[in-house]
Amino acid sequence: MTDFPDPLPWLIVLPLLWGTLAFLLGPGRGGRLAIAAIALQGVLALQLAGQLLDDGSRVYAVGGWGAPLGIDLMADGLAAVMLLLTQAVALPLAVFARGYFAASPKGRELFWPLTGFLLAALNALFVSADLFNIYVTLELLGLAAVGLVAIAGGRQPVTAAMRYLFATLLGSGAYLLGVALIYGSYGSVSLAVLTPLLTSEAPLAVTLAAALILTGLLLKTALFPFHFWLPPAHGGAPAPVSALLSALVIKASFYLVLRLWLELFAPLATVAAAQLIGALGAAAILWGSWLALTQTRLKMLVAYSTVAQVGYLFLLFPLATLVPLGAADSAVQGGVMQAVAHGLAKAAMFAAAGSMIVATGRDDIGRLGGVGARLPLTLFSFGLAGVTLMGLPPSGGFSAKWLLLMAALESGQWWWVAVMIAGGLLTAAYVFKVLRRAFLPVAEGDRVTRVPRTLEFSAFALALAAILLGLFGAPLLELLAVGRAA
Amino acid sequence: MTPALAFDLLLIAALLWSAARALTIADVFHAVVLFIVFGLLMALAWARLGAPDIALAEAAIGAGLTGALLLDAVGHLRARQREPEQ
Amino acid sequence: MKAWLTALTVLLCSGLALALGGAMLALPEFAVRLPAQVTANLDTSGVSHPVTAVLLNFRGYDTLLEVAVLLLALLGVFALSRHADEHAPRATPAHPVLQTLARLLAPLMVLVAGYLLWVGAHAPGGAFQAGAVLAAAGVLLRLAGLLPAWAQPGRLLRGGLALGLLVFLAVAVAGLPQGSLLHYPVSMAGALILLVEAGLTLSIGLTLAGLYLASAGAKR
Amino acid sequence: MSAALLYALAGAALFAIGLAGLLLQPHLLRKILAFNILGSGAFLILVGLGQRDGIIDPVPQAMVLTGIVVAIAATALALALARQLLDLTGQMRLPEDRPDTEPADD
Repeated sequence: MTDFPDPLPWLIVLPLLWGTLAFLLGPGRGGRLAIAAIALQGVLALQLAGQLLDDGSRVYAVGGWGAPLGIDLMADGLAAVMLLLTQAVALPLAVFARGYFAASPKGRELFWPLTGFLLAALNALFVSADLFNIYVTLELLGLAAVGLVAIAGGRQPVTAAMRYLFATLLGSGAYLLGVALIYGSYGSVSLAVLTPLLTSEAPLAVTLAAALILTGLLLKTALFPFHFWLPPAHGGAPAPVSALLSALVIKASFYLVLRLWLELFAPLATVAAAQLIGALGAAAILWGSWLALTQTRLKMLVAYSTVAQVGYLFLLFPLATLVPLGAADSAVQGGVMQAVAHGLAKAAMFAAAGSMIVATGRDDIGRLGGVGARLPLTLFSFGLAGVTLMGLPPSGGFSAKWLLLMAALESGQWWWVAVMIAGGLLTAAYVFKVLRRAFLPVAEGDRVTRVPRTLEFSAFALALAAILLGLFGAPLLELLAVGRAA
Repeated sequence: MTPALAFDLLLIAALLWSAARALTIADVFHAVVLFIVFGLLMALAWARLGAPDIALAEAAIGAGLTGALLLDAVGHLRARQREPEQ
Repeated sequence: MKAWLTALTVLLCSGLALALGGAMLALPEFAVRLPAQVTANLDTSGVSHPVTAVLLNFRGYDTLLEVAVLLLALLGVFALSRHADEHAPRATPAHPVLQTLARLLAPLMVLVAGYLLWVGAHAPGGAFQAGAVLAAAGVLLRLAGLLPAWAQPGRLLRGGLALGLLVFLAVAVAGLPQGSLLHYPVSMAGALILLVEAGLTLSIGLTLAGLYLASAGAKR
Repeated sequence: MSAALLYALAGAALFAIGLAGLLLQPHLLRKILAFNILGSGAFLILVGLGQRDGIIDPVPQAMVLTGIVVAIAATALALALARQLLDLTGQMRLPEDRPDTEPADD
């Protein structure tokens, strides 16, 4: 593995570097640099995925020490899928953000440096194989996200950022305590060292640690009933920030829950715990969709939709725990596919919502009249993203829900199917609520201005990607299988 | 009981007391002062645990700088509360 | 209802403490023991103080990310103070005794910071403690009214804030051709760590001081 | 029982005290104090349990140094937000009303 440059370390160094340079350049600068660098990161992520498909998963010893003394990075198929998703969402969003902040400059001063650090944290988190190092990446991610929510100022966003900060700090506090207990039990924080040590006869401290770590991460993922902080934070931030947070940031803690549940904590997993997580997911789907339907502000509707869609992610746990192997595999594939499909679609939806808000000058679903006539591409993107969220063919959302469905039937847990269908119907209801309004003529006294074309096209690119994922998702599932025990 | 154990128990009691009081005492300024005391006691605890690096950092950052930030925030809060409502 | 909820929370937190305590008293022998490994590799780490060796060499990657966290927090504080009411941030005249004291102490503190930085290679101390002392000097000067609050940092100041992270990144990347990120050749490890620590001391000092000067010191 | 284990037990109590404070105290400054106490508890457990056999372990010590710097970064950001909230609302507490009914300010 002597490719030069090696993509793995550069995926972390590059965003740190351009984030810092953007800060050096001064307030509001660095957009063009960011777009070029994220494109390069995308190439690196593809290169890494290619390496993994050829040679299998890889371990990277930072500083050459190797675990447990040093810190190891580990890239397998799951990590590579998340890396690809991150760069694929970030690139169109960066293009979108440049246009958005040109039209609506509130909060643009520090957007690029904070985004650089956010992406570095995401990339570092996905490849970390060390529990304490993951803690540091979680803090980097959390503080970057909170900073981004607050950049525009104003009563509602600052309140939301404060709430979000306490939630994320409480989550990482619980996580850190868990890490302390694990180090205190075994004397290491390396995942590779710990995995063979942790058996079903683990001491009580380790069981407590697993509970604390997973609860902290669920709080950061905003799984019902821990969702209270998410809608105001995602609904109150500037649109490019909302998109980054909904599409990527909550996926990071979900990814950790998934990885730890399937690997390190697998010997401790019980059917009861898995059913509980699934039940919370089901509650999130129904409650989040219902609240989305009752919102009057467009971005709040999209934010509550995130609460609901997060629920689908967690349906994979009852479907993958202590069930026949085939069902477990398709459950994991479905869950990861849902993470990718929702990432693309929700980024598209927030971007489209941002364009509509710029065009109408207000965040009000009741005043969207005329958007259909003046911004057809944006509305089309919103609709396409909605198709993915509803889970209609041929979208990526359909593939995800289909895989979850198969897993539910194969493992004889039909009740999750009912939840998925109900969620799909509610999703259709809130998406059509927006579309119906947007097709009405402009209300008297309102006006709808045009928005820069980059705004429209970047949202469309994301929405289209979410659909194409359904048609060409097979290579992604092939990549996902790299490094997973068959 | 050895003197070292007695010292440890006393220090731990003081740590728990200052932490609990900092969170329950009515006046915010007193709460911050108690928190700074808590930070200094933590520095002592680190020294007892054979961690002089942490003791130094805790005294300078945990008690000192955090304390300065908190005290300033309290001052800001009080100045604000003296102003008439907007 | 409210009192009931409070009682429940207190009960649950006490339960957690008891469960944690019980679990701590029933731990098995360590399966892995790192202190011996740290000692065994100390000779090739470039420093002789174990904590510094872990912080800047064995687990230097954590520290790299942590420096980013610190800079990030300052960015957040800047983003917020930019929206603060536009009260002119100016130094208030302090008591002359305090001013004299600050004038005397600040240079001394800079010296102490330099000493802590140097001594970190083989004894307790290092960039974080040195940076904290440097920051304390800044806070003291601010309290004495000798240093203006930072409304927005100029180019030079931004450079100083970013320097530590940039030096660290450069050293990290320089290790790539030799094998991996943050790989130090044994012969140069000591010098590289000192270089990183010097950059960090300046940036950590500025950043920690900035956390105070940008928000706390801004309005009086 | 070693002294280190004693401090780890104290850490458990501090974590619980901090957790209760973070959940129950409405005042933002106290929530920030509570978060710091909670963090200190976790740090004590990390070092205390790591040294429960009486051998000084520099690895968790270095981790705690990292943690202390992260904690002050978070504290400074939290204080900046709290001050901003004070300027905007005249209060240093989070509004009680449900977040989804808060009016938009534009």
